[in-house]
Amino acid sequence: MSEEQEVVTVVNAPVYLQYNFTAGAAPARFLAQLKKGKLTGQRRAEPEAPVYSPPRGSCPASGRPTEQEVELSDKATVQSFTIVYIPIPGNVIEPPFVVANLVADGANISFIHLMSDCDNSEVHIGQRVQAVWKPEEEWDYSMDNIKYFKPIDEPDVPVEKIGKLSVTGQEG
Amino acid sequence: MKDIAIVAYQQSDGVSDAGAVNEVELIMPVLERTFTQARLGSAQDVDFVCSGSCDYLQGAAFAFVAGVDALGAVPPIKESHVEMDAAWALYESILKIRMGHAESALIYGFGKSSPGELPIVLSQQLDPYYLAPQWIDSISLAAMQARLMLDQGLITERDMAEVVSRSRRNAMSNPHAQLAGDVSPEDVLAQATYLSPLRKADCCPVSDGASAVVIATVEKAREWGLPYAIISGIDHRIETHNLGMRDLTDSVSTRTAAKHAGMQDGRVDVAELYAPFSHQEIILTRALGLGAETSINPSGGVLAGNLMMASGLSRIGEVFNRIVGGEAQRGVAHTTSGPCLQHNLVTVLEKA
Amino acid sequence: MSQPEVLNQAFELGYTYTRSTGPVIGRFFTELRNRNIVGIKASDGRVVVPPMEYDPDTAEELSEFVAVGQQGEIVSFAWVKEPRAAHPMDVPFAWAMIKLDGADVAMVHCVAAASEDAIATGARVQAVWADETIGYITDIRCFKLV
Amino acid sequence: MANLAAVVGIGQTRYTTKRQDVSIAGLVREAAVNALQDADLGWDDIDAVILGKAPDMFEGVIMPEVYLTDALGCNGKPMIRVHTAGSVGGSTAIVAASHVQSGTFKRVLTVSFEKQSESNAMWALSNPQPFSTHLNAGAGGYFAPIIREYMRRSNAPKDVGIKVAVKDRLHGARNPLAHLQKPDITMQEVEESFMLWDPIRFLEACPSSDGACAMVIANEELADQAVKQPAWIRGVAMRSEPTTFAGRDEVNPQAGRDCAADVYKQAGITNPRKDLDCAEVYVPFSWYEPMWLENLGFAPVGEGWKLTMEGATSLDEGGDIPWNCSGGVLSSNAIGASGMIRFAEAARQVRGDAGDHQVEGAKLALGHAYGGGAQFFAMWVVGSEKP
Repeated sequence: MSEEQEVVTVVNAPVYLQYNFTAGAAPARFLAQLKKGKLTGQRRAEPEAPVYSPPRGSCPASGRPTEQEVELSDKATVQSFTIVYIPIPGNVIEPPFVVANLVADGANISFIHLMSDCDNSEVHIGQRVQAVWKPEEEWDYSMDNIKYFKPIDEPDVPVEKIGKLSVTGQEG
Repeated sequence: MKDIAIVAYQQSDGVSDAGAVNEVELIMPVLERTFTQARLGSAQDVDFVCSGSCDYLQGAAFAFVAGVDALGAVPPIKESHVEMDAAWALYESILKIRMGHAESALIYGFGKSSPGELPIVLSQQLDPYYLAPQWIDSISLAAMQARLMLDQGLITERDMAEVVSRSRRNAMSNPHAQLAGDVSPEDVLAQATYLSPLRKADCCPVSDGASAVVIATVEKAREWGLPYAIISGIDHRIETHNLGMRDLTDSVSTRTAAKHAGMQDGRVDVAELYAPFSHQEIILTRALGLGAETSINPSGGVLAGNLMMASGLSRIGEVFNRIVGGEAQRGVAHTTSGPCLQHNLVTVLEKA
Repeated sequence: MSQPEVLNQAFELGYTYTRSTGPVIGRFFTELRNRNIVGIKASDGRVVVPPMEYDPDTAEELSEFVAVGQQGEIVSFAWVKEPRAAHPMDVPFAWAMIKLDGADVAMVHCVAAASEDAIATGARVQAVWADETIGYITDIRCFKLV
Repeated sequence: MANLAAVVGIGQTRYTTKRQDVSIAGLVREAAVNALQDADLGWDDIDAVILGKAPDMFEGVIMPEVYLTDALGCNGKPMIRVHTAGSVGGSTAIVAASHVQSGTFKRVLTVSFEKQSESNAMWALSNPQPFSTHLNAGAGGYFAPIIREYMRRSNAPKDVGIKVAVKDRLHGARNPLAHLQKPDITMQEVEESFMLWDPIRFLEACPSSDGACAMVIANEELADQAVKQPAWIRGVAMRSEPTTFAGRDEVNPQAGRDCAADVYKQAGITNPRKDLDCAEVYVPFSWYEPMWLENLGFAPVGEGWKLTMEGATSLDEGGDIPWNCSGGVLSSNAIGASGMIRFAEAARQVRGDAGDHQVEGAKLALGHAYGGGAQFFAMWVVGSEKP
């Protein structure tokens, strides 16, 4: 049978839609501070309320808005991590690379970011890390202003303390 | 079956672009007002929560997951979601109460349509082989439906303009309306056509927003001491997806749903119809057999603001408002989904 | 608390989906590639174009293909003054419900016309084929008035 | 209280990487027709259809019920579409059951599906959003750190995940519908399969499948007249919690524990390991078996892995509480359908209709699904006897 006579069984359907995404108010505040090189979190306007970073608009446990901004340290603790061996579609990072759940000092929730400048086999829960920032002239409204986190020479944080450090880190 | 009542309804202002507000930030203020109205502390104080949203409005998968962050769902709650207008979330909640697994429920719907090109986004809900690849926008489909009616002498352009005029004038007393004003049918007819035979005024605007409703068994509503309206019937029906095989000048599924919801069992003082296009309000009015005794779309309807995924729930809420406000004894709310009124839900509400 | 700025960024949500057609849609597309149009007979005898896989009334599988004409009549139309970027034409055109000769159910497709005045309900139209047909709905580039 | 309801028909497609011989409608239809045939019913016997699937972006069809109306014989009937992320198949079954348990309908059809091959599951899940770090390495990248934390807490041996991966594939080899057919799989093969998201290896992760699953659910009167043994619904429960919040236990989520407690209470279960005969539990990554054994109360916290290692969950090893006899999500993962497959396979067991993966004499079974960041849970218990 010639190619022309073959029955159609599969078709390609391009579905491309254009959007103009707008960051929410809480994320926009967070991103504006990041552009200035500051890592912040937010919480309900109550002294003991948990600090979220990045903030998404609500304190999810209570469903209340996070109206108070808190400056965080760019030091963090490894809450957990994975070593990724497959490429992320559309991302230039070459595997294997470490994606870690990190809690910044002063925050009560983890975010994910890259870890680098480290031996992948030595990454561990409780490890102390610090942000490595891009040059200031490249800062944008983006968490990518932090290139990655690298290990620092500080004692590990006991598991029960992870996510509970103050902005001054283990000293506080 | 248990009598179920609506005890609270809130909606955000319809706005064409909510700007720097994400889904959670859109939902939270509406829920807060709803909880205040129902004298509840949070979603923890109802037995079930159900929402309606659509990922493609904003172009991100799992839109509803963000919604959960607005609920205070710690400790965990009984919660579900439909990728439909939240009126169907209300339907799911009613079944949950009828089966005895809940005595009360919070329902909310939300949509931020402004980031995308809504009429084109909606083209992708059509047949994925024959229609979606042609990118036939939702307004064009409605325009063909309107022309069928005009050609057959079922309506005139003036009839359509009168629908618009009444919507704009009614919307003047709706604080959440996006489009309102003292607009006459002549003013509308003076407009050029937009997507002929439709004028821009014949089409609902694109809106960002959210709405929420609290329902409960009548016993619970009484216990809470809240004014309420009874949901005396609810039913929904869908039709074939082939537009060419439907009588687009009629809404058979609306009529069937109304019959099963028991609409015909009494006088209808008020009707809130989800008609995104002026001629569709006429189709629905006729399909439901509504006459002069019925006040149609006193809120202005969705021509005054169309909160995708919430507008259907809002129609139910608006009828609730008329009943607890003493303006009506009995009313009907209609919700639609799909192109040219393919899927329709009818709710009948009565004074307690 | 810092002031929120409105941060906007355009993005494209896009994938090219690989759709398997199954026998009914596949047959229709195969015929389109050969510049033929076929419909299918519904349980009530009506000829439906494009062919549906399942009958709306009985829910039964449909399988009786019927060749239909490449000309037909406009049942209704919408005049697109300002085409959208996604639309198949960049000059004003019409979307129309078209009942092809030999078919009983109208299909939706675009119609090229010089102006709104040139087109009307009841007007006769003819399929215009794409330069290269690949076995897809867009093989019918549009319909033109005859 | 709730009216009695039972599963009287079950239909599935085979699960495979690409079902290129059918349209989306054809795929969904196949499961639906199989369910109707199993129940010896026709389209006119169905009062309403309840459809479930995961995000619309997998197929790029928005609100697909609008298009699937005719394939599912819905013209003129009620049709509703549920979406609760990965738990959706389970949630859909529960919503379908509520149509009958509420006394509103006599008999309904529920269908869930995914035709992931139309797109690519990982792309849809890792669609880069503006202003966010694009490190979303798919579901595995999300769950791997949680598994790592479980390993730390439990001190489980490193090969627990490998054992589950083998066990579920051996189960899957008994199920002709299962996507992966690996009757000769070994621990060594799993261990040597390449690492995806450390500690998750390729063979410790679920495949990506096309497929659909359907059930007919009827009220007591009609179920009593059913042609085959009905699976009586003995309890249904759903729970949700936010994806993330300070102090959240991601390893052993409260929502899962609460949901299990709720469904057990309804079904009169006090000791799930003893009272249930088998369970179909949503385990997309092998380590989730020990984690859910604990979360669902089959083992004390920190000891779920012991059941796995003892063979308690293995049909081949004659375990006392076989899990995922169908092969589970590790053998077939048509995302939107995966939860419903768990629910349907639990029902097949108590109907005595599970073929080569039948647990002999099974009378009471658990169906479980979870979704999102292990935050949405749906469960049901079905039994061979009326409650």
